[in-house]
Amino acid sequence: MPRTRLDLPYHVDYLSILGPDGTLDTDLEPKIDEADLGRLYRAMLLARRFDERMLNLQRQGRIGTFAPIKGQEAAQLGSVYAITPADWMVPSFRETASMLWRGWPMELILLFYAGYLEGMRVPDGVRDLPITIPVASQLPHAVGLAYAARYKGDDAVVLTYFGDGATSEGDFHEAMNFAGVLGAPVIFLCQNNQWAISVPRKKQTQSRTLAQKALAYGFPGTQVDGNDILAVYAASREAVERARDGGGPAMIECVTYRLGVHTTADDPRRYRSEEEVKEWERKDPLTRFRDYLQKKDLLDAEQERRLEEEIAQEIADAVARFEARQDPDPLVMFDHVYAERPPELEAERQELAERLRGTGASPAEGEAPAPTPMRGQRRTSRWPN
Amino acid sequence: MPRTRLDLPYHVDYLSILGPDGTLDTDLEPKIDEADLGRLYRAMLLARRFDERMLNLQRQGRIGTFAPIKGQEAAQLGSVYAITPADWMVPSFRETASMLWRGWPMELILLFYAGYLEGMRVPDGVRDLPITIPVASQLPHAVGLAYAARYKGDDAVVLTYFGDGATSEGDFHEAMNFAGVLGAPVIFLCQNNQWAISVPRKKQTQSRTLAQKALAYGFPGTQVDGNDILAVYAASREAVERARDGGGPAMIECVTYRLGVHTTADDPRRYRSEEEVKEWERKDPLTRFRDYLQKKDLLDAEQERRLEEEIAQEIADAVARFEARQDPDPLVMFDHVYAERPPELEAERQELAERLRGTGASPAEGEAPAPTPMRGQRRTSRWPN
Amino acid sequence: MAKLNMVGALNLALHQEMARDEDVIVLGEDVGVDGGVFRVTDGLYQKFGPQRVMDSPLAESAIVGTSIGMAFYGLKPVSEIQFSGSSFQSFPQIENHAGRYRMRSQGRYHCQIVVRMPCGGGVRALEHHSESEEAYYAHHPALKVVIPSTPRNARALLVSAIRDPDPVIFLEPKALYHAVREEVPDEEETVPLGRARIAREGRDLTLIAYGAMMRPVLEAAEVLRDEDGAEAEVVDLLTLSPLDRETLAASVRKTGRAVVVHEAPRSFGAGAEIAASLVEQAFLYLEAPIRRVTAYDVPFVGFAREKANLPGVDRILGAARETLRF
Amino acid sequence: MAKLNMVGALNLALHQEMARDEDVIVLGEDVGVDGGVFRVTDGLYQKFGPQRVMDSPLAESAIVGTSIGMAFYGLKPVSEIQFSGSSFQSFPQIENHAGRYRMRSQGRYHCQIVVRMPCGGGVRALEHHSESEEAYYAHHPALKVVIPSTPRNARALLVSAIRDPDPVIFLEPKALYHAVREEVPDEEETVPLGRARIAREGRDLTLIAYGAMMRPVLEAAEVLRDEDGAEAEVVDLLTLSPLDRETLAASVRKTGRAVVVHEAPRSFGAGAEIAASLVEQAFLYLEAPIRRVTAYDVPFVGFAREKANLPGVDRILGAARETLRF
Ligand SMILES: Cc1ncc(C[n+]2csc(CCOP(=O)(O)OP(=O)(O)O)c2C)c(N)n1
Ligand SMILES: Cc1ncc(C[n+]2csc(CCOP(=O)(O)OP(=O)(O)O)c2C)c(N)n1
Ligand SMILES: [Mg+2]
Ligand SMILES: [Mg+2]
Repeated sequence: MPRTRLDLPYHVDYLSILGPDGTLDTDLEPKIDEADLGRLYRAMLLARRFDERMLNLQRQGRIGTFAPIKGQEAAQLGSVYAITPADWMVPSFRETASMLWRGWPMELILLFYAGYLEGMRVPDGVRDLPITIPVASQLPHAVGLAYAARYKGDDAVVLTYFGDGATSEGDFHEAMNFAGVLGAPVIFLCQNNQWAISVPRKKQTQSRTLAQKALAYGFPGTQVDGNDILAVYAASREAVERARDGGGPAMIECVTYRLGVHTTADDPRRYRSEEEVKEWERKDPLTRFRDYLQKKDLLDAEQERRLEEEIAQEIADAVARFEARQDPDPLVMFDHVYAERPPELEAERQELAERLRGTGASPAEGEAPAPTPMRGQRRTSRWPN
Repeated sequence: MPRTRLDLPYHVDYLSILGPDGTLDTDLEPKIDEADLGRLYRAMLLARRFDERMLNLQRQGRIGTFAPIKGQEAAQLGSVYAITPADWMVPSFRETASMLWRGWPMELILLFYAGYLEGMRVPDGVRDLPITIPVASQLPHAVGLAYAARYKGDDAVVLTYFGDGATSEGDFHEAMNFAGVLGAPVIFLCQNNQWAISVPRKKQTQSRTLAQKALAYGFPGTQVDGNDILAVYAASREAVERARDGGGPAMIECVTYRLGVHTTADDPRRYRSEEEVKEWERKDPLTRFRDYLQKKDLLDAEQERRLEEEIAQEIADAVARFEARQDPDPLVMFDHVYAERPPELEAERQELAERLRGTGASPAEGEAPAPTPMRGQRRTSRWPN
Repeated sequence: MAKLNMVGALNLALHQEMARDEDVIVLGEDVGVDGGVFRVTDGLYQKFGPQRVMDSPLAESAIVGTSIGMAFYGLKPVSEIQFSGSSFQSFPQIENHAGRYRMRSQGRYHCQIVVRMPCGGGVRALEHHSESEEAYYAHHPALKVVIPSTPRNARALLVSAIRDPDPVIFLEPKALYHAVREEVPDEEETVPLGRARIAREGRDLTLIAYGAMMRPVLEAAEVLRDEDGAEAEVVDLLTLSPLDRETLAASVRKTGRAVVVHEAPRSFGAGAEIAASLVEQAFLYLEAPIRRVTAYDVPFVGFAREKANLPGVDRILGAARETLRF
Repeated sequence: MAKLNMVGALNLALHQEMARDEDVIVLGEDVGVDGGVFRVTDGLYQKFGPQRVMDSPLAESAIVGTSIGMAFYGLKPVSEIQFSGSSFQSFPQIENHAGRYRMRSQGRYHCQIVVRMPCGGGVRALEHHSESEEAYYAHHPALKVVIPSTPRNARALLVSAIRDPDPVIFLEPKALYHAVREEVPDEEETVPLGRARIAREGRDLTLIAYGAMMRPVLEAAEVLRDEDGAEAEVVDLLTLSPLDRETLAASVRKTGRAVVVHEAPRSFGAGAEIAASLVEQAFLYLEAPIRRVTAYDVPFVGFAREKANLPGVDRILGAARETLRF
């Protein structure tokens, strides 16, 4: 066998069901009941409107930097819809739509972006991890959770998100490889939104697809039209079922687009053209799904109007709750450092508490209260005088 | 295009030319002139004997821990033979055969393993990096060198080595991806010797081959019989030529076997069977190449005997030079920290120098000489008495 | 009760904790079939099986990163980094996550993980196999950094670390692995983390150290008594962070003089914090400057020259005498 | 001569050094087309092209790792880590290689690289975007750690760092990026690395700081003069490692009192080394304990509470007055 082509066990498929032009592949169309189709559309719209509201709050200085999701609603909701509340969701920093679906109150998210760690207190009962900012570093956590679920005899699967840029990080590689070796039930959901800040997908890696990277770890990778919620869901459900049945991990690359800024600190005009954005606006996942529902007679203009009203009210209420919940008491910073505060930290807390009370003439700053020195108690001949 | 199989640009080939049973694929047999065949055999034998001698020196306590290469001579020499002295070689810690080929004096290698950093002073004119111990961490250096070569208009390529275990590290991934994106002329030469200490190849990754990992980075990966020096050379030459012509990086997986211990601190009987080792001893690259040369009438018993004698003498001379070169003067430890020694380090050096001279009643240990205190110069009322 | 070396004592701790609590699992490179390159996990694989004792791929970031994920589910992973010299590969996971998750999630999740790693020199090792990295870990808030000095306290500290709800970096001075044997009781023993121990009482001078440096320090203390008639108090930190400032300050308030000893390079090392803390808490009692006896500020020297670089009895004595005579 | 903010000053340094020496190249995430997320590399891509200004994939270890390889070939890469909070991803490359290669190769290779990274708080940033990591880098021998405090010294220090044959970790206090404008001469300026500067002379007390903390410290010094009639000497370290112990000791030998200020958490931070060094070198001159004004030992607080955590004029004043009154 001098020179032979090896047969690799997996291939890379591309999946699209509801085309950008509205054509539908009815063979592949997943069966989703009407109520759920309505819930999904509502979730998409809520995510879009909440994103807009956040941008607005950020511009007013009422919250800080955040990462908008406009354009990626289908990738997020199509995938998160495929897991159950008993499953786990491990986000990066751009999954507001998925988080809302999982039950995060909007005010928590706002609180977080307003600089309050309280915002990342995952709601009880929600099996999510908080936002992770270091790119790709959440992926091993997803693998650990998945392994632990199996170890505990629990059939939960773990859905974890990351971007196209994240695939270049060492942690992506190490996590994917661990998942393959452990057969851990993880769905690696890549939102390839074409850009990692200013770096285009093409400069991120030479591989033709991101999905094919899964082959390096011995499990399947599928590329889907990420603006097609039906395709995202179909691929995700398949991966979830496979993982739940002991088939191990899978990777899904959602080909999508970030229609807005990378974060509110970014100016995309510096690195991409208006035309490119326009091009992708025509593939907007929200309008595409709306058309689908309209064709199915599940949505009309009046319903749409009422939905918008409801959502506007919901968001307004959340913003009000958010404003009411901002309590800048800094002493909480000492609360979740360790399970039990060590003496030094307790001293630091007291120091700050005293400073806040304004008592005491300038307490020892940032220092444990010094024990009263017993002057002259010990002396040494080396001290002259 | 609802669900389509994507056509990936690269495939994974397996290459074998000189089979373990001596069968030869004459179509693929690379043209190597007789002198070079002789040099290669000599290098293999030298590497084998030097390895044995080192093991022996280690058991006698004359050098410390090192990583033997027995069984991997073909993988190393077949690849290093494909580059020129103007190219670069970036080793891990198990490439003694390649280092000897490149011109490292044996005494330097011994000196290094005897705990003297002088041993890693790369000989002038040799374009190698020293041994790297943190697994896979040398790979980005290879990419940087390769990029710099192109930047400088130099057509050098870079050959870098690593093991099967190294493919799990984040640095492997990041370096491969950078190389792909930069089109850097690097040959990633994986010596898959089936074991990463006690962890078998199968537990290291789920991917069927290691070579296929290259597909994730958009460049070719080839698997070769790593105990077949002709196949290793053929694949390496192809990759080197491609890289030199601007074709970018390539990965080669040499399927080989570590016949000895992982390092001299390892006991392989704890994790692998005698039968497995026996099985691979039958595929010994040295005997396979010897048979090939004998069949070609390029080697006979008498020549072999003379070669063994010569090599024994060469090694004995090197060991003698090594013994003579051990100068434990510790002051050299301050010599290559910075280009210029900062004051603190200079003070530390002087402190040690004085300690060595045994002068001065116990100098301030590990401390910069304190300036003579001017006692009583300043006083404060807070000091009683 | 058996006479065990430190490897045996740590192994006992792991065996007992794994038997006691099935949420305790072990993972790392070569920890399973091989029993760890230093044999600390010997026999665990055979006893508890591959689900609980995992030979992981060669990837330190994922070893710690997956441990963190497991901890969120209620497991208590004890991972091994084969040498502390490869622990920086997992530093982002430790710094960005293990030491922040309780805070980030406001108490919803925490990382009950132990990351074990052999550290320090004295074993004729190659580069990256004999370094001392404790200061890097100690500077990060919300971690605990533990370093035993004898078989018995190693066992008790490891048990306490495994049960501690916070992430513990457990440094094992490899020079001590086989150095001595000590009676280690079969029955469970724990030691509260965060407390230093007075290894020797004295009134003239405080010698402060931890890990492998305890041996030359205690030896130096004997010499000081015999040759100088000076009684050194010796503090063995056991936990480097959070630092037991109270015990340190109390000792130095008594003796007025202190020498800190560690294997890591001096500048910005753990000795600096100890000295700074003593100045803050015992300034008026100090009768001499606090001296540090440490490795020099060089990255690595090769084992042929290691002895000249690491503190030994002589250097400790020199500094102690200077301090006594100041 | 133009009035530049720190971003402009750093940008000027890069433009001039790249024009002067074609071995200087720039790489990192978003440093090219976008000009860096803070615009420090603005215009370089347009001027010097993609071969010299490389938008790299998102991988910090490879950014530093390839820089190291380039340096072996004679290039002088200036890499950018987008935020120091992601710099630990490259820590193994920095610790295992950049800071060791001269030693490992016994002088055959060295790493003439600069790793730039914005650091510190004060900009309403998310987690991992406002931390201060200097102590981790300062503890490793053979690195240089530099941190400017004004546009003009930022420019001169960056030029010196690029020309320095050793690896330099160049920390840029992002709170200062746009804080002030200063005249920066067009002509080349350098500043020797390893030297602190006396930012203000005084005889009653030494205030020691660096980077963004220079501003509240200098403000506190003014208040001390106006309200307390005390003249504080202010030392701006500029280079944290190797530390300019001589300048520090000389100042404290004169004033007898010292307060160290930094943004990083206190324990095992840079302030500890400064205090320990002063005790070693100026013990007999010390009239009060050395105080440290720092962030608390907490991993991260969120920007809504950052002000309470970071040292401000009030806290510095408090510590200074306690020290003066001691
Ligand atoms: C380890 C690390 N490096 C750099 C950054 C800065 N950063 C934040 S998001 C981002 C780009 C991420 O791109 P991608 O993975 O495609 O996700 P996207 O933002 O497009 O959703 C970068 C470079 C970071 N947060 N963490
Ligand atoms: C980053 C890192 N992790 C762990 C180690 C310890 N270690 C040294 S060699 C080795 C196994 C390497 O296996 P492989 O890559 O297959 O190379 P081989 O030893 O088989 O040549 C390990 C785990 C190390 N040196 N560096
Ligand atoms: Mg992206
Ligand atoms: Mg191997």
